[in-house]
Amino acid sequence: MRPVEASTYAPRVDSIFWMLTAASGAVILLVGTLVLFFSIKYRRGTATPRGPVPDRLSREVEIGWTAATAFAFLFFFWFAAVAETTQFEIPRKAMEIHVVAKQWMWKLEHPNGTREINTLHVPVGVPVRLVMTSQDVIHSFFVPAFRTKQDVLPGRYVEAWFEASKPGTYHLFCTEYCGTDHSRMGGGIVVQSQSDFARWIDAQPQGDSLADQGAVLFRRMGCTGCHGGSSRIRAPSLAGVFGRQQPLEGGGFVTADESYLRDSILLPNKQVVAGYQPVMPSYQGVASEDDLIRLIAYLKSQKVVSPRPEVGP
Amino acid sequence: MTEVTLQEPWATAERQRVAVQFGMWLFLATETLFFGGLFLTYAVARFSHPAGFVAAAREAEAMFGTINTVVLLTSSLTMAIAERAVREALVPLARAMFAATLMLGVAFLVVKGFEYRSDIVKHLVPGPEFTLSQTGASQFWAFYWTATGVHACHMLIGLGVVTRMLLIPAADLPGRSTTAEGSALYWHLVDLIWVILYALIYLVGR
Amino acid sequence: MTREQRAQVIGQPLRVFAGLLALLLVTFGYAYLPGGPLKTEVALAVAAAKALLIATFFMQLRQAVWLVRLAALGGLVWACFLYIITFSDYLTR
Amino acid sequence: MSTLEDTGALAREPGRTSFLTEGGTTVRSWLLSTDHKRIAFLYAAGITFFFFLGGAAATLIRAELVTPAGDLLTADEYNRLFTLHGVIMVWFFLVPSIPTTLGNFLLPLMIGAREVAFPRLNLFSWYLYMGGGLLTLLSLLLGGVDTGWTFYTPFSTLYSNSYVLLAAAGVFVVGFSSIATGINFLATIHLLRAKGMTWMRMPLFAWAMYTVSLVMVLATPVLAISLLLIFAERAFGLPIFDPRSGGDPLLFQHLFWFYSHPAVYIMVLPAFGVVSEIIACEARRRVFGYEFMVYAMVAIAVIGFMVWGHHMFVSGQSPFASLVFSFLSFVVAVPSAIKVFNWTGTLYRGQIRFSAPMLYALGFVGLFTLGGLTGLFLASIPIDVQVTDTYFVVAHFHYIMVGGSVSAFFGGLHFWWPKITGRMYSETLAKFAAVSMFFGFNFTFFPQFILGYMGMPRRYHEYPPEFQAWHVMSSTGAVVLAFAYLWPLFYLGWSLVKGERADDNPHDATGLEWQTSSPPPKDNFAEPPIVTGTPYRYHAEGFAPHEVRPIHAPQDPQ
Repeated sequence: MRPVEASTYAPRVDSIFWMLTAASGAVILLVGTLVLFFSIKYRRGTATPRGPVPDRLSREVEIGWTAATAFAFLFFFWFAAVAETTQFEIPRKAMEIHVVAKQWMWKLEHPNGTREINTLHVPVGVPVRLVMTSQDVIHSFFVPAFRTKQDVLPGRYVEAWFEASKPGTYHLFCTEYCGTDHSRMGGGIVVQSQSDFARWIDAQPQGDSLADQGAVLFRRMGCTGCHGGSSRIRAPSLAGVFGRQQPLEGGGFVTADESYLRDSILLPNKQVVAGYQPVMPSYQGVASEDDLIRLIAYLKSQKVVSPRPEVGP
Repeated sequence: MTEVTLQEPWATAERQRVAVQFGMWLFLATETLFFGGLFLTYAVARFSHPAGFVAAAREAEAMFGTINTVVLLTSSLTMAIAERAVREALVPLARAMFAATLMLGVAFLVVKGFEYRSDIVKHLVPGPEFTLSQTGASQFWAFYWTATGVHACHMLIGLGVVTRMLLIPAADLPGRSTTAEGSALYWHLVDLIWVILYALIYLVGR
Repeated sequence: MTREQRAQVIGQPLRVFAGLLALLLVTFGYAYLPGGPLKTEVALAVAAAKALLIATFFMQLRQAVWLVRLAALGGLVWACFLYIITFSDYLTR
Repeated sequence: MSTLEDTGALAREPGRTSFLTEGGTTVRSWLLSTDHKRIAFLYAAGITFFFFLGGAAATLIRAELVTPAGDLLTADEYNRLFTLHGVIMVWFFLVPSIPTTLGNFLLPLMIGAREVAFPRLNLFSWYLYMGGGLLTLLSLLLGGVDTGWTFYTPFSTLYSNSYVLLAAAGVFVVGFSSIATGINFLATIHLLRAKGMTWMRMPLFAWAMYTVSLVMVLATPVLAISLLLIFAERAFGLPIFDPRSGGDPLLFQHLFWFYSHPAVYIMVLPAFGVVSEIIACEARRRVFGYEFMVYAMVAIAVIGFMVWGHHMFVSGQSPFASLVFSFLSFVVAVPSAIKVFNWTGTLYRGQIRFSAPMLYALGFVGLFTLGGLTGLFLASIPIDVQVTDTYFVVAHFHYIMVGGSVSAFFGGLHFWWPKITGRMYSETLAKFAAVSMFFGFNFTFFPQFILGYMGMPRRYHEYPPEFQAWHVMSSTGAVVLAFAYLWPLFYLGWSLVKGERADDNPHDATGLEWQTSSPPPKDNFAEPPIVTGTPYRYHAEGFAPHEVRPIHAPQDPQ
């Protein structure tokens, strides 16, 4: 009856679930037996003595259970919400999978360029970071066995992570209503041992990696025109830009993560780097989601050639 | 104080007046939350894309906005005088002021129409041939058309309310001071919303 | 029309109207003052002042019973719930 | 100081005319009547129609889900069906049900008033309700809307090709009916209470109407603006939420849930009032901790506005905001728990009679407790990540809305039936209906908790085979539940025609509404009653209500 615990995070969620179930069972038992007991003992016509309930007693009982309930719920809040934030802390060295959701299918891409539709092969015991976006409406990536769920929003990267702990195939559902085939938009997560996974990934057709495809796009889309080696137009150098603190025009800093790089390509003058003019054209509608993944993979790889130091403004 | 005509459940004019004020102000609280939700889209859009948003705001025609603000403030004056005149049973003054308020309301819509025409000519309607390309620009103009459109609808309802006051026969007008007070409260709200809209749309990024 | 009727029916609204026009001039002028700091905050503050003037005098909140003032305040307080908690999301994203 | 017996005698007139005949008996006189009792009847007709329309959609959904494959309906039909079930049940049955029928009829009676504050506004609110209903029915007949009752963007604005605008217009209009009722009740309670009825002498049903009106008035406008923004984006192409031009779909969710969470308190607060009245009367006890019950309802109404983000834990909201909403959601659960303990406390040392309304009320206490506790599960972020948008959430809100509000509505309908219609219904048939509803309900919705934790997503037209066993159990339960809802139609309808005449106070209750004749005359009271003490002057010793000790002299109200 219980869903299988197939990720390192699942047992922790289940422990909170069973603790809350036990507490709720206790409260239901308490209220149920009290109602039943009073109903039998004080049903109309029985001779049991019944005086008025003295006001002082009812006030103390009232304050007593108000405080008890408030304290219990605050404890639940601490135990269930504050103590369990692993879902938000994404491990540094995680295997990165790019997920693109579109009306009624999931496209999943491994760093080495292998593409999968509606299924994802992952090795056991390796934390996997999902960088997800949607091409149309809001979807939601839900794997019951891993206890992870994250809505996938259009126009933005959202992240989730899991670390599979048991080999097997587990359901993948879309849990945010997205139209006609919302219920057919599922799939499977195939968790393999490390060796099986290595054998599987090698057997895949050897396209070049995301980063290499990104390099091709970087030239074809004219990025080298400004950000390349011989550009005369002043544009920030993109060598090793990923993860760097970028000073912004009009003050403030932003860490150049995937979301910032994506925004800078689609909405270039949203957060302009300090000392530069908002002259970059928007690639909205030119670069598709797949192109963006490859461009960003290229920018994250160390193969970006840095332009010669620019002459003054 | 002339004898106010009493509606069904009310025994005294004073209770009825408090009831109408209370009911009207509850309705104005719903309007505050209604426009509050609308201004939230302004706040979030401006927070997300400050540069593009403010640049787009410069395209709004401040002249039209200022003229309309003066027109509406005057209409609030004439409405206030009309409502006080009804309570003092000065019927000719009250009817003149209601008529003035009606004229000023229509004037506001006319000026608004000219402003809309010039905005459309300048292709400031978010859509295929929207001229501004900065991110956040289409957000500002989406807010502009929605907010001023909704405000114009409230203005039309206001014109209906003032017309209703004018249609009351002169002899019965003094007895309807609570109705006049309710209508005035609604009209002042429409002006109050415009005062805030004026600051949000026309005074940004000058 | 007696003298105190004239003062009450026309005089008081005219004074409030003058105040409103003055505030309009201030906010319009300040907006076009080149380089003035805190442009938006001042514009909003003056708009709030005009709104307060209209509400207390034209909408007669000054002499309304407490019940009516509470109704007027209720809308603003609930709108603050909406703004403060929604921005607790946007500010920490 | 007049004791209860005298005022009862004063109210009864010779010749037993009542509001059913006094205001004229033509259809026109009913459709244009501003008598709050007649408007309650008009609303009751609308409510019943929409309840069975939404119920029919529910039975079709349950029939479809018996088999894993989607074979009864196509995907599109199923999507439009669950959207119809959601929109009709939320806005056309649950939100209006108790306030506009029992509330409209009983509130003036309970506080000793002759009429609501704004009678014409009351009638206008009924026409707004029917107008909104017609618009939504029109969108249904033309082809239905497939966005879910939540209208999430960008699906509802950019990608759905169904009658979204018509349905949104229908809900927009019915929202104003809800606002009008709220304003009417607030003015009535503030300004038309009888002499001597101070705030702390008001019956808890009247307090429920006060707090529900507060929430209706202050929440519904934000629903109106979010639907209007959908209208602006879908009809005029203004990109407010469109992510391609920098808009944020989460902003719509914030605006929508700012209304929709207080809306669930709009649905359950009247049920609190009804259950408090029934339990106090049938157990012949003063309500345990009257002040705490009042403070609990006011606290729910206010804090209910700050917790909406627990619907958005996985939507991409910031972790900090999720923690803030999670904390506030645990805080708002405390008053509900207090109320459950107080209902249980009211049974202590009582003379409990298990009439049909009492069975509904005790059923409410049980089901609402289970529903409320599962709310705690959903307030804790890690559990919510697993169970949101699954059948666990579906079971949670059905436990509170169907197990709670609907059984309280049926309980109130039975409890005040003699007062409203002047007829008695058959007690045994009613008890049978109450018991079959309780078991049918649990049989339908408890399996959905298990389905939910196993990961069965909601709004699914096809599902993996391993969930089928629980779905079959839930669907058979739905058959029992459907029977339990249809059954009262017969014996209550029968009682209208053949039921024996009810006297003025069949339950020996002590509320002001029981001091006038049943059905009450057009002006409610021959001569406005004077209230001299707390509303629940019951005592377990004897059956008939009598004073235990003299209550202090009547004061001027406020």
